[in-house]
Amino acid sequence: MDLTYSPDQKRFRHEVRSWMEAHVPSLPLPSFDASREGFEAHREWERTLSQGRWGMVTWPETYGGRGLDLIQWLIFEEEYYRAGAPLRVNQNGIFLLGPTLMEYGTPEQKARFLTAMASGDEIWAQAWSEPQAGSDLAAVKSSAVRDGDDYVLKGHKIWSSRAVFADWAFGLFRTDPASQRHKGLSLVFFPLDAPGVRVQPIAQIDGETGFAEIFLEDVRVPAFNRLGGEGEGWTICMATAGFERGLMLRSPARFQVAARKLVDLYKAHEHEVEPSVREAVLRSWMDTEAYALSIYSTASRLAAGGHIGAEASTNKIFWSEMDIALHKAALSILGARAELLRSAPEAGDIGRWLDGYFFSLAGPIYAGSNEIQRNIIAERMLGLPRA
Amino acid sequence: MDLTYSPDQKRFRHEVRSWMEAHVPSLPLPSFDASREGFEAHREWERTLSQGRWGMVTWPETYGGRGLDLIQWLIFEEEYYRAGAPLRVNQNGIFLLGPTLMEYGTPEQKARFLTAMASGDEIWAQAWSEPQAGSDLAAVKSSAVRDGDDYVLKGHKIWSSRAVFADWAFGLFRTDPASQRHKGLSLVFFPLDAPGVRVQPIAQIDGETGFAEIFLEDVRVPAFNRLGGEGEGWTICMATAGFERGLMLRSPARFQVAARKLVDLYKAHEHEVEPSVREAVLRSWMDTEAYALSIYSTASRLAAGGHIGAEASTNKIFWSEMDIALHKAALSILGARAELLRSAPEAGDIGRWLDGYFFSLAGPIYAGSNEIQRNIIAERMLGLPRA
Amino acid sequence: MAFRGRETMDFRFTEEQEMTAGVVRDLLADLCQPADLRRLMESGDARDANRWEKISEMGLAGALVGEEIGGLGLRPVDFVLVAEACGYACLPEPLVENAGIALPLLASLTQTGTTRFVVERALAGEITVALGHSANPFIADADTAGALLIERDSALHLVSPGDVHLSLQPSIDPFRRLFTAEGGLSEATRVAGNDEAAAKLASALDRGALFTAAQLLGIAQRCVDLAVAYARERQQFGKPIGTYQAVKHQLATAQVKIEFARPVLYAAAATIDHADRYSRARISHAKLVASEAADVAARTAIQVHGAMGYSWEVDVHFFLKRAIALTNWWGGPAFHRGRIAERVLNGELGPEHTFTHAAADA
Amino acid sequence: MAFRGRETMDFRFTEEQEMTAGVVRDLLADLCQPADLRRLMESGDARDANRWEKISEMGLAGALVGEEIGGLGLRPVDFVLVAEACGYACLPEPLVENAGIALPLLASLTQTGTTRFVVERALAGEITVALGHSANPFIADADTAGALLIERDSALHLVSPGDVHLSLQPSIDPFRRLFTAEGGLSEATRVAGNDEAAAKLASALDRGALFTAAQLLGIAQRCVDLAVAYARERQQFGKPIGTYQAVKHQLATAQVKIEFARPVLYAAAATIDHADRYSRARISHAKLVASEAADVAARTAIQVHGAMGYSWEVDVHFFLKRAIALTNWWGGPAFHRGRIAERVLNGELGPEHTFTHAAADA
Repeated sequence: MDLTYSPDQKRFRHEVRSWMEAHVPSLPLPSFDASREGFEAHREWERTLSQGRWGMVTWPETYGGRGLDLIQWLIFEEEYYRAGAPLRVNQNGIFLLGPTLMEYGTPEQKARFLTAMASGDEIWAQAWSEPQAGSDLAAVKSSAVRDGDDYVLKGHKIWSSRAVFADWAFGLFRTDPASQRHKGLSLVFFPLDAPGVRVQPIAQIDGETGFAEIFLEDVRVPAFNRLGGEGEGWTICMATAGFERGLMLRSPARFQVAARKLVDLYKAHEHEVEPSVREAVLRSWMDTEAYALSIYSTASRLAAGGHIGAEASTNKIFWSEMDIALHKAALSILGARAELLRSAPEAGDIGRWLDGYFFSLAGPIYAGSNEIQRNIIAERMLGLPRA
Repeated sequence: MDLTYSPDQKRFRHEVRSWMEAHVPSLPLPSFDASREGFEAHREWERTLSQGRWGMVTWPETYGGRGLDLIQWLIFEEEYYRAGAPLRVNQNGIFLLGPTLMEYGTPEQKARFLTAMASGDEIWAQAWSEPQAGSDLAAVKSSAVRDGDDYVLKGHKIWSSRAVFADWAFGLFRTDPASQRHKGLSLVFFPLDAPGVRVQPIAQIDGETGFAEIFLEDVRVPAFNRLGGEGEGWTICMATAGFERGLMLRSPARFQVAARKLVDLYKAHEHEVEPSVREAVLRSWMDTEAYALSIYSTASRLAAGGHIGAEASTNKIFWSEMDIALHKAALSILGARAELLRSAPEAGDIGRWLDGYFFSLAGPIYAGSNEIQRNIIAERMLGLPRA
Repeated sequence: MAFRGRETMDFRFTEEQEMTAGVVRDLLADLCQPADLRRLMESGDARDANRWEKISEMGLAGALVGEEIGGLGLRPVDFVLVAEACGYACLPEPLVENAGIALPLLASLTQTGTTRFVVERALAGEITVALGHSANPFIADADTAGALLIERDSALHLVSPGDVHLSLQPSIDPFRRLFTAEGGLSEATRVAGNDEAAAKLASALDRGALFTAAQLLGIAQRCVDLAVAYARERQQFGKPIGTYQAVKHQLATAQVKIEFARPVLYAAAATIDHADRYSRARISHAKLVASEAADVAARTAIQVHGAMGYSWEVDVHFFLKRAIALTNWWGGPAFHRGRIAERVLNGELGPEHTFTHAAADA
Repeated sequence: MAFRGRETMDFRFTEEQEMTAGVVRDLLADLCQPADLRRLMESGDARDANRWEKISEMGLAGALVGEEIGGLGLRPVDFVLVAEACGYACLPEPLVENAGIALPLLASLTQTGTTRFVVERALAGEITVALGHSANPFIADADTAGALLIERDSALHLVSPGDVHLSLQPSIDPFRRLFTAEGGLSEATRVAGNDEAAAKLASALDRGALFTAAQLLGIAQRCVDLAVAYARERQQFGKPIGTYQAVKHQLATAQVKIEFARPVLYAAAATIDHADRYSRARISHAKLVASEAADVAARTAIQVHGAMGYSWEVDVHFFLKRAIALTNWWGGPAFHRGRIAERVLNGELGPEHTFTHAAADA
């Protein structure tokens, strides 16, 4: 147990910091979910990152990465969020699909997809859910029927993040029409501009889009677009879900920056608020620190050859509940101004707290609802019997 | 909606107040669960109450009551707790069994049991649970086999409150040996000193007894001791549970007195504690008031011919959680003294808060666990489907 | 013609009270469903003209205005169920703010020619009155009001919206039309000086908090009802999600919050006229717990709806937003907790004081 | 011979650290089960002589005492897992208080003949040293100690228990032997003046809070483990109660609390020597969340055990009582939240400062 950065790690931090200071756009980019313009501005930022070889620092150099370890990844993330750099429009690609491709892809697939992903040339959407398959992913009905060297895709996906403007999507399809539940599923990629694909934006509670429904009618893709063996989709998908919940998708730095902003907001209004708000603010800081320390701990273990297990589920529960509490604390400080849109003349320093609050409410739902996660913890971590 | 007491109600309050001031023992009685002496002191108090016709004011005058309505009962309870009168050692009899007897008993049974109950001559224990039947009451195995005009009881009861020193107990017995679950059960009374009855005290977390196990080996009781028809025990028992959870067992006055004491404790230590403790104290006051108002509301409805339904379950959840929170608030004020026994020289004003806390922890468990109550609310009140 | 109670401790509403609320409930069930809200939002209009006309025709504008000046002379307890129904429906139009709060305030002032004229038009349903009270940083529905009653330096002014400069302060709730007002006030617009205004402004604040609590309770119940309806239909892992204990228990927990906010709200309505520390604490208690019930119920409803709760396509978001807004309207949690602290730390405590008030002889 | 880390950011314990804790865990699993606790309680003895002898033979008394005066020279991070194991076992004997807190404090003072004599006997396991620190209103295990080290007016005194008047202050935890001490202190008993004592008392407080947090975390995990074992066996409605979502989710919630208290505790142990606002806030954070985890886990265990949790017959009550006691030992929530506030409101914030400390050049 040694919680001191090595000289190399310190040097690396300074390298990231200098680069970020030189390259992070001085003004925030427009939302990548609200307009094509915002989306393309973010793609441009992905390209800038890629040119500095910062697209995905843990990937091998062959695919545009730097082959760094998880501690370095954490340092990178800390500096990334510290600098206020843009959200990653390609997070479905680089954080979700990327690691899975790295593990299950053929050399040809890796060469074809990873490089374009790291460079920002291809932005990915995920297409997990279906109208009747939310937390119950094994209920997917969309099909991929083999026809020579191709698959023909049919079905209806929903809650696809980034699908409105992205280039590619990945999702589960039933390749064995007679199969039930999690058997007979395969993981297949498809271009969102392929003939037969129709993307329908879903208006969200905060008025932005971001999620979409995808209707697939006889969409033809080469069998090359299948990741892993036919019928192995469920296994691969579970591995992806592990990455998603576990480590990459919600890096602690993001929450630590939010906690710092919350403390600033509190200090500015300390004398107008109830004393209990102070406790909520301290709690949010404590929780973001605990989350960061926990991820450092996991990263140390993984670096030494460990595997991520049910802690992916404890992480999911912890950050999603912390995120809601943090935003509720901010709203309680804003008081009567909490309901204002940022365009209101009296908005003052309300920031994006209300947007963030709405976004946080989705936390306990997506990427496997917290109810599912508690089942997983109870059954796999504590060893309680299945119903 | 009129929340003003009528002149008659005010007169009644003053009558109770005067009587209590004249009769409530000036020193607290010793615990009725810790010793025979304490138990008998409480029986004496029941007799004193009975002599003033205050044993159970809602009962008909024939059985020692006053035939009063529920609002008057609430006023009586308020003055009872305001005066710091002793806890009711016969609560299993007067609050649980009494109302059920009134509804399901034959005239002979009422004459035999109610009068002796109201007078304090017979103190009752309940004998609901069995080792394998806790919240799942329908799993009782104890049997009552008919033999001529008698039943012969066999079995093992547990968590029988007051059974260590009480005179009588009531419980569910399987009168049809071939029956399953809640069919074939009957509600039967038995004297705790009958041949074949063995009572074994259970030591509690706070060091007192109060609960006991009861072992029954060929205990012979007359069929007269069966309340309601053979096999109707479950129905009758559910009615009793309704009374228990609903209204009588936890009268709001008890909690309101606790909240008043909590506020006093807080005022005495206001400058030593965290600001958030103030919120917890205010919360406890609010909750006890809400509980009182809710019971007044129910009492008004019942007085007008309504019936108690799933609100028995909402009450149970609310008061049990409120009771824990109230005692936790008190312990947080006591700080490092919270762990002391009252006999400690440094105990100061620690009162009975720690005992009360341990007792409160049983609240979400007995009289139907809060998990069961939430199922009932979801299914019967909200109409969600059974599993 | 206030609906009279039964002259003894009785926690039930009278038949008249239930009936009035029932009529409003039925009307809103007909005309104020989520589909209607969506239609109004898309139209960009401030009000649904047809719905507002139907509501006005009920004659509720003068519900809390004295009979001597043409109102119905009802008491707040007669109106609280109406406010609850407005919350349940997420009503966009200002029935509560106008009839429940602003108009009775204006009508309670010493009448002048101007005030009488405005009150008469408002009672006739021709205009609404919007109130700028120091408890709120904004004036709701100022642009559609026929008159603005504005507190400034503890006095009250009555002006036409055209005579002040209004700035729209857009809310996340698409139906809340909030404004700040500048200029236009003078000696000539003053309709009540500090002495007269103080008690009446305090009384308006009490009504505001009470009826806002009522709306929040309605919102809370609606969220549970929406979630229950969804949980009975939506299948996951081969059965309705409402069969899972996790879903059941979350909804039961929300319902328990509602059940124990409701009697506090009704008691607050029944005792508001005492205008003392006891009645004020009861109102504040109602506001706090109704806010909390709405918060828990709305978030539970979002969670039960799964991803769907996050979208415009389900109806919960209307109620979530209204709950966020009303939590701080007519006093936020800090303000109301302060009033409760005043009562708890300085007032009489104990079971015999549940219905104590300053004028009580109990 | 402090167990050295890997000279780079690494959150894992070393093999030596794990091994030491493993030995203690195994010993306690053998000798400190609930049945052993019951036996000790019935005997009325202060300590289980056999168990205490076995623990003493491990030579841990001098774990945190410098090698130059006969100790092992370990750091707190080398001992934190041992303290956690003591909590998991609900150990009655004062291993943590003696070896983890009091003895290293005494050994850190400028040595005199008296102090050297006491330290030597304590290192040999012949006596324990009990500490009267101003953070605690009582002295634990004063009656069985060979020497008392007492803070009075910011100075430190060393006395024999026989030379002061001890009053037993009975705790709900049958194994906590708390005392107040009067008299017996004089110029002659003083072993450190204010100047020397201040930093060392502060350091003792940090160790006290850290190792108490560790014990609380052990208690929390034990409560979950006991409840899980019970829930797998106990049948209700025809199946183990552990199959019900309500039981699963309560236990999962408790486990999540534990999982996110643990890294805070370990980080606090690893950085305690910085003795600055950052390390102190980390220790306080650990103490707070470990207390909360123990509280939630103990109450959940009681609830899962149903009525049984309320009785002496199940084992949870030992852990519930210890949790209540330790929550306020070495600083209660208010004290520790104050230290966190100091760091949050005055220190550096943000993701780059997770491992910041006053002496860091990062």
